[in-house]
Amino acid sequence: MDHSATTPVDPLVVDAMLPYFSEMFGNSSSLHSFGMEAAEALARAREQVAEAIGASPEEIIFTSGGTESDNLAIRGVIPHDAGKKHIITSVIEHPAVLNTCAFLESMGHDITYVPVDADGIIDLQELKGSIRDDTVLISVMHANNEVGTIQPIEEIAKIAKENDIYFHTDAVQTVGKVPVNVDDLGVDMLSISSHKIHGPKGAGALYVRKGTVIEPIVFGGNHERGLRSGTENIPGIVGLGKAMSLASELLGTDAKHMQEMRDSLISRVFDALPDVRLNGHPTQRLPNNVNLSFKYVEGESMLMMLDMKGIAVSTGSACSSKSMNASHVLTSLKLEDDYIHGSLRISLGKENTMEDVDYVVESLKEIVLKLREMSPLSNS
Amino acid sequence: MDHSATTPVDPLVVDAMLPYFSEMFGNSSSLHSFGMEAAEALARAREQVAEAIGASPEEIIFTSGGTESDNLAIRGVIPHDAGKKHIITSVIEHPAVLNTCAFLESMGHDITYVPVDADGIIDLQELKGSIRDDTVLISVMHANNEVGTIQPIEEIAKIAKENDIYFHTDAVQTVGKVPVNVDDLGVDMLSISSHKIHGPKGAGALYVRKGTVIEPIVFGGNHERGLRSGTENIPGIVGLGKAMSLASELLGTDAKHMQEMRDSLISRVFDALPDVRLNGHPTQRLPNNVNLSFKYVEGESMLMMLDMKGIAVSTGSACSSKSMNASHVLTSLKLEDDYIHGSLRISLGKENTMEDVDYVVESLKEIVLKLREMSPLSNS
Amino acid sequence: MYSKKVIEEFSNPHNVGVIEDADGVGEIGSTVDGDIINISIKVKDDVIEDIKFKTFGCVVAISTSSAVTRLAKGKNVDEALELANEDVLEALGGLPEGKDKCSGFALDALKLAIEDYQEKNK
Amino acid sequence: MYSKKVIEEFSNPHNVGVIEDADGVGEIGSTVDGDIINISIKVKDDVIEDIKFKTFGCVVAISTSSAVTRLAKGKNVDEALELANEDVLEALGGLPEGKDKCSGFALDALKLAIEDYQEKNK
Ligand SMILES: Cc1ncc(COP(=O)(O)O)c(C=O)c1O
Ligand SMILES: Cc1ncc(COP(=O)(O)O)c(C=O)c1O
Repeated sequence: MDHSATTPVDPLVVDAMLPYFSEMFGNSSSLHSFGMEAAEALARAREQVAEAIGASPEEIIFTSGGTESDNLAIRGVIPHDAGKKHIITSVIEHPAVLNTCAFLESMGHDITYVPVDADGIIDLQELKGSIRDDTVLISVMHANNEVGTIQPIEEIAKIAKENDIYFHTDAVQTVGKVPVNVDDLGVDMLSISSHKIHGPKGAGALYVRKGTVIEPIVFGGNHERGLRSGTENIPGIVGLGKAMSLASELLGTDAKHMQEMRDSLISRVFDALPDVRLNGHPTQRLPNNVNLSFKYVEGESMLMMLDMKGIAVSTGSACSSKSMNASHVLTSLKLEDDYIHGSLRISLGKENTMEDVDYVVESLKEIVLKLREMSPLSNS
Repeated sequence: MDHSATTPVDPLVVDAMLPYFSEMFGNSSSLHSFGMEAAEALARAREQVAEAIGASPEEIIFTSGGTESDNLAIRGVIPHDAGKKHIITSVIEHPAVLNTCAFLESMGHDITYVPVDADGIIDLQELKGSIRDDTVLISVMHANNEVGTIQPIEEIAKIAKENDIYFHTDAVQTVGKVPVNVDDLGVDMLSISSHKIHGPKGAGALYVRKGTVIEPIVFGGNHERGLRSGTENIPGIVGLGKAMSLASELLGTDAKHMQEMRDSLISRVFDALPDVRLNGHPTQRLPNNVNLSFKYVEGESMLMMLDMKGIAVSTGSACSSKSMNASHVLTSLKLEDDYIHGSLRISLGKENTMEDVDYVVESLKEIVLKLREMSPLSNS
Repeated sequence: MYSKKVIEEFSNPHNVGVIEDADGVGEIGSTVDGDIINISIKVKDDVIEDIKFKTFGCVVAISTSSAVTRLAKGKNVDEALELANEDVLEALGGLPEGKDKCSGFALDALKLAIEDYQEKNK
Repeated sequence: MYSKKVIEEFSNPHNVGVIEDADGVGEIGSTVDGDIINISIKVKDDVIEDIKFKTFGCVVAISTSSAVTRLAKGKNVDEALELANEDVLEALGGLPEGKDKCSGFALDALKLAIEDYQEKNK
């Protein structure tokens, strides 16, 4: 129930990877036939990834994961030697985007962080208004990893295009859950992470539209057309390719199944407990994302009790040494104090069932009641 | 016979990795128990890597491979906002180091490339002489990947220490082949690549001595103490840990076995064929490296014919569109024109046998004679 | 991450509740800060005869609250005032790094409750 | 990477050697550049009756040398002079990107050999 954090690798994916650890262990840069098997595997994976998002194979750059893809996209379009440049992003991006922007800020670039509304949708007027002559890039995530809100990417793409600005989207959470087609979305760059879609950790990809010129951030033997040096993680990339194929093949059925579970889970929790709110957009949300806040109780405590029942979830609440911190996403949604520390993200996977949903609802009910009994804030 | 390019993953390593694809697929940043299994696996691998090189676990940063480790080491010690800085390296480094230095040069840093002698040993006088007040880093590889020459790292470390300069070594080729102990070597940073030591591709590590402050080059969720963001490649890292353990456990026997094969191969080729030279240092060389140049014949042709006999090797000769290019390493050794285009690197692995050596010698003899018969340069 | 004792204390907390006719009450924290801990005590002859807590907060807040009430119960108020962070840490088998400061909150609430009692009985 | 035809031509090259009493000889390249191709021809009534090559060079250098001698053998010298890069590429089922220029070297050596013959017989 924490599939937005990571997913188990699909057995079919593991099977696809295994030969590349042993019999076909070659280095794709080698001239000999062992190397050519690796080069062919790489080419096939590139086709699989490209096909799944409606791109051409030459537009796919393999990386070590979603974080590196985001770094490469954002820092790649910034000519390092050029003058001051301006980037627009949103306040609810993943740290891979936010901290890359913060780094660029420390190097003298300007960053505008566009706010979102109470449902987590980016403010398009503010976005438009923040465009400057020296804006090089807009980076707005396709769907948020915490509250699941899906952004109007097509509209942002239109704005970017009209103003001749590169547009990057972090699609780490949407691939395999909603249709992701680079032309329909109209993006110039798009980040993918393998381990979020039943592929292996340590692999990712960045789509870079033909004509979009980027600079590498890792230097060496000029792999990936010079854009990402380092001996390619062949088994990992083969796994990513297979996972992308499976994800796009099963997208219709998987998404429908997850959405049914999602909607049932939400409505049944609301039936079972008072003082609950749904964070994120009611309909423009990932089919597998449930993000709820429970009044009077705190996130980590709920998480721990669910864990003891074998249910893995995550929370936007972190108790650091001095005080409790809500995640930057929940803070951006301007949740009331009463709700902000009691959030839980339940992210469903294709392998979950309605029985799992039953068990989660029952467990949640028991746990929240138990914690509310302990809470000085509730009257129970 | 191309083990310096990459190695098959040891079956014991694959076995160690497999559970982390499925049952224990957690994200080490998650608070719940699935995540804790991952966190524990990460801690164990960190200990294994640390132990193998005589370091503490906190001094190990996991990366996506040797290339990224080199990038992180070199760019990490350069404060990006500071004034002009000077780095010393050698002319025979791996492209991961050379191209990172070239990038820094383009950003306004000064790089000195110290030459090597005919055997590939760095010129220590030149190195000393090139030190400036604003020198921040010396980066010299432990052993060269093409000609196998092992550098006097301890002496370079002493020079670096006396001058208060950070010292990084790329030990990608030496781990598992010669003893690598960070204190004996006296280095501040040391790069490791998993796939060169029967571990999986897509994993590597950088040792960073306590007290050596570096900046990250990939930004995000602050994994690896903020020095390398991105969800950790748990199976890959587990594999690297296991491979490091096995490598240091078996170092004595494996190195002896490889060295016997190496010496036998070299002397038998010299017996079988005239006009051959050994590239690299005769004794200060990797136990598994054989780099030979054959007069009158060209590298790629030999490579192709060996490949047809099932023998994978590599060559320092590349035939590009207009002319033939010898590798930067062979060029730095100042090989005569007669020999520079006819080089072959045969890199042995622990799983090779003396029968393999017999077969290589026989095949080489046949192939070289055949190609010499075709060559306008030889009289045969 | 958390010791077995923390998990045990958290799962089966002791002395949950509010003493209606308490002799002293201490409350600390706010929904803005996060943790809120309320401790109420019943005192007889300067001995803490009963003690209860209600806590809104994380695993550490809840388990330290429970541990503090256990440690204080039956103690003379002056002894109870001398309870230190180390006593709580020991009772819980330690806390993860970066979280040991939280443990102070429950002790603070206990002290406020005792002071409230002492104030009322001056 | 290389087509089957290239590999086949490379493994079993045709017309390797030097014609001792050649009517024309062409040599191109040097050890500095890399590839060296030597082509010698025996001509009768302006027809290339025999042709041999010796090549120091990469897979492309050797396989194009062999292909060029095959294509030229039995041809009239004027016809042979008209052999183009495309003919060689076709005979070899294409060459990998970035290597198609190499194929010109063998043709150049052939042309030098024919010119040498024509010069001598002017
Ligand atoms: C939206 C989003 N972007 C980027 C990432 C980072 O990807 P990775 O874990 O592959 O580094 C994640 C997951 O952590 C994510 O959810
Ligand atoms: C000496 C040396 N350094 C660095 C590297 C790069 O390591 P990786 O292949 O893991 O990126 C290699 C291998 O390619 C190497 O031989």
